[in-house]
Amino acid sequence: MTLLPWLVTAWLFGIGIYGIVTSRDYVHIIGSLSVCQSSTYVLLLSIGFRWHSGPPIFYEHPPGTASVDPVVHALVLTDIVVGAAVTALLLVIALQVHKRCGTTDPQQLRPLRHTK
Amino acid sequence: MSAAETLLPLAVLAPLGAAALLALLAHWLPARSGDCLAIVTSIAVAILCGWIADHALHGAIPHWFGGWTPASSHRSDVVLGIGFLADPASAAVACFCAFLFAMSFLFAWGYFDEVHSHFHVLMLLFLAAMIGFCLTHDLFNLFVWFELMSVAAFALTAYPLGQSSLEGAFNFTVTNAIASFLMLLGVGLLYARFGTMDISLMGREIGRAGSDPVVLAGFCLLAAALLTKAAILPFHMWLADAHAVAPSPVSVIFSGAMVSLGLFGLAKLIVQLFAGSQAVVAVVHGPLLWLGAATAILGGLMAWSQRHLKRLLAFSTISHLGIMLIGVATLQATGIAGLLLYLLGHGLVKGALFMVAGILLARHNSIDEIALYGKGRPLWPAGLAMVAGGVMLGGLPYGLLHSATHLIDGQVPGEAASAAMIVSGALTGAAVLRSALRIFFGWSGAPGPERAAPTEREHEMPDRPMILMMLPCLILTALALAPASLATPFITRAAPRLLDPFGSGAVALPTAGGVSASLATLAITLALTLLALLRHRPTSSGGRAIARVERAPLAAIDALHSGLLPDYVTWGTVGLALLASCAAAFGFT
Amino acid sequence: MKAILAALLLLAACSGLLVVLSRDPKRQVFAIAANGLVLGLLFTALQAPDVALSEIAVGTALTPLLYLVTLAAIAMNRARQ
Amino acid sequence: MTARWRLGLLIAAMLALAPAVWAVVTALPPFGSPTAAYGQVVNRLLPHLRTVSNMVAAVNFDVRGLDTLGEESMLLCAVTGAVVLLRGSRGEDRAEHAGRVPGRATIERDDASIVVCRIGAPILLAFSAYVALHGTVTPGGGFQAGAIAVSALLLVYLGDGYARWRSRVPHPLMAFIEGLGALLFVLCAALPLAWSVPALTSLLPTGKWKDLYSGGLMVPVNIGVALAVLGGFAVLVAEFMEETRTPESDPVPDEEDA
Repeated sequence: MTLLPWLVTAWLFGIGIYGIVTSRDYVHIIGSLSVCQSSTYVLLLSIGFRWHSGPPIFYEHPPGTASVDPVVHALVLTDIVVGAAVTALLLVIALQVHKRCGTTDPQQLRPLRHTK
Repeated sequence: MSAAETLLPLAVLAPLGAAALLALLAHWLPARSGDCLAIVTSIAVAILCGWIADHALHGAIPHWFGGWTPASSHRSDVVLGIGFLADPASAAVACFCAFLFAMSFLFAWGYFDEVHSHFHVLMLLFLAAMIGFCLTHDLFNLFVWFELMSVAAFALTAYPLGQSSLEGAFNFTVTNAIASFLMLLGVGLLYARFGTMDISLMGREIGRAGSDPVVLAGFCLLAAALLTKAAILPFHMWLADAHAVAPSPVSVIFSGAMVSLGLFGLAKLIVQLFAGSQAVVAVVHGPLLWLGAATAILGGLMAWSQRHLKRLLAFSTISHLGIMLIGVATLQATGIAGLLLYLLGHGLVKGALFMVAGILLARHNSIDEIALYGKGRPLWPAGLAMVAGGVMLGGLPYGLLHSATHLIDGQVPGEAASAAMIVSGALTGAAVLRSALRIFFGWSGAPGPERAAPTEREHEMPDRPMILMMLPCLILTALALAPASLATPFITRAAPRLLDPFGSGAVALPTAGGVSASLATLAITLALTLLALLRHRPTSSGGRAIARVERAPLAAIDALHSGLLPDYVTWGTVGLALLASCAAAFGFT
Repeated sequence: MKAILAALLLLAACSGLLVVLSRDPKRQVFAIAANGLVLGLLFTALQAPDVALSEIAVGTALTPLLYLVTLAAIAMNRARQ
Repeated sequence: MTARWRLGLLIAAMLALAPAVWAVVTALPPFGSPTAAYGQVVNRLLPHLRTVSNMVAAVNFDVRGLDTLGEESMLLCAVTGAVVLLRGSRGEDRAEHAGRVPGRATIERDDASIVVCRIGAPILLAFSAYVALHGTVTPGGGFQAGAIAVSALLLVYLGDGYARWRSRVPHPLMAFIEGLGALLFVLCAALPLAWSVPALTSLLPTGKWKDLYSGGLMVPVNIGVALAVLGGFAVLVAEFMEETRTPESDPVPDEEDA
């Protein structure tokens, strides 16, 4: 259990990369990329976790009760916005690529090599 | 707070505010107001950063956002807030970026008429991200600006909406998004181990921890991310796709500032964060140096065998980034001074060259050097700028690039890396010179290996005022030809302060002279150019055999740059594995 | 608590794998939404309600919506060609 | 490179990375052990210094507010980019294909679902306002609130169909809200400089513990973020929807119940 979160992080990143490398579809690549990104969420939140501690919100508990690290939560919130931003842009690009080229297969999409 | 400390955050807040204002009023603003606001903002930011750089010579200028100074935590091992720290070198690099943006906005006047200032919103956010990346002294904040820089760059690359630019942008986005995840993982690991984000504090802790596996992993992940941005072998493949297809004013920024900023960030992190770890220093001195040399050669060969002008320039950028990485790997104040000078000189030259490409695209709807043969004659000032750029890349013993090469060369251990610098400089210089003479002066010569290179017809907004396109191009060329002695008094004092922001003193630079390496480079450049321009179509069987032998290795490395995203990601993984193996080898022996 | 966390971590690993292995984009969208939901639960268990809230809002609602619209637009393109 | 070679190379690289990963995993502090002093100091000091009870909000909007400013700029950037990329190409086929998708049946909405959506949307909007305003007290804040508000706007779409949705949620207004939010944040950061104190310094009174108004500067920053996220995501979704241009049909199942 003490190692599990770190192993899950490595696993998520690894399979995300595997998905991108073996993919035959732009939209699938974007999904695999978000799997890669979820590894960063898991790593950061696990770093901030502490046994027998509550959330860092002192509404019901008074300040001073044991709580997990709020800093990593703020970092992950930023990270989630990053993910949404990149996903949206990539989806737009995939959409436009399909409009222009009629396919989203990365094997057939090579910049500057259309004339030959 | 002193005036410089108070005004420091405005360098980032001003472009952010201008971008928000443009986004807010996009539907109501008259045409051209976006252009004007963007130019004014970037010039103001350049002046501010220059002024701060000058002040920082008397001591680095901090700014703690929200007033969360290190003292506010009441503990010596905790820094609560995010700090900007302007050392002279960082502020000067920020100033250069803002200046390049101003030139690029001027060049792009009238390019993006049809949309409500959206281009300027993106560019201003891009500028803010670059300035923030230069000035921040907080590891996670560095990631935030890195990512903002990337997102702006992704959108700008796809802007022309052509088939190639969309595919190039997709490759660019995915590879750089993976890089940013690697960076975040590295930041996370270092935070888990040291519990802080402040670079100075973490640097001290790393000095105490030595060569812990977590430190090494943090270094490998951060280095892989920044090497991807800086397009170093084998993380470099995305660059040629993206820079070749982005709008020319954007390519100016990409090649002139963005990628070298990745390398500058890496240099800063190595000297300020990881200098205390013996294993990391060993990796930088050894494998990173050789990676730089290999990148320089490979980029040079690829540039030599291109015919699409922007793609050619993109590969030459890769090659020169390799040379800059050699400067980083010296880890000496002199080498860093060389890096700073190189960044400046290369940015100016490459900015001017991409502007020449933009002028050709606007006038002739093509940047294929074979298709454009002789058509550039009426645009001879651009041709002169391009020849000057080619000669400077190829070892002209005068100007900023020459002094920078000389500084780096003096610190390089061994002859092999010096030879790599000479060969790559000559290859890129000759490639640019060859295209310039073909396009603008109608010199001929049967095309060699470049005939088989990928190319495409493109176009960019025609009917823009020629004077506004030509002027920034010529300004950049003239500045690149300025004598380096103008910059050296500043650089000698800025370089040691990048190594230690709170230190003082100046580094004694080797005196001018040492033109032999530059002359050797120039001789090879001219020889290669003449060879290309005097070449005849091989008719005899022996000639054909020679041509085949010449083409085979170039075709092989061209096949590696396949344009396929899965290939790029695979090579990136291989690069990460290489870095990790090197770090492990140096860390546990 | 330990058991719940371990189970959710493993579930996150599996749902990530599911996203990668669903080669049909339409099915993948649902895998992505499920992955977002699992991550949201995991974040709640890791005592991060703020993050869980935004992950569920973004990961299971907004992003899958964008995917679906994209796929619909791509299908329209295809029908047109 | 053939697919098989590529996969082989990838697997080889990953195998080479495996021992490094293992070395790092075993060297990291064990999961659940005491966390960094940084977070502990935040937990100890911030409730008193800023009278807020939500530490994540305190970090997000005050201690590390600059990160959030960068994050909102990123959103602005992505939305602007998406708008440019989607709109830049739309002119070409707007004229010929204004109708619905061939082959897809138009879904007639029954009155009940229209009523549900019309009632649901304002309730969801109110809830998002609640989440935004209580961001410094309970879980939530500008970002989450903005995302929920966009879901409310989508209910309008589900209930009243595409055309009316577009007219009720006008694009220029949403773009204006987005820019306004971002500008508000930048002003919150820059105005303290006029008093020669650091950017993002909280000059407002800190307010009362557990009160709607607590945290000083966090309140306007929070509102700025909420506006920027609401406007940004609304513009983004609208531009994506425009891409399908199916005024009455329904390409999207109900996804916003989360």
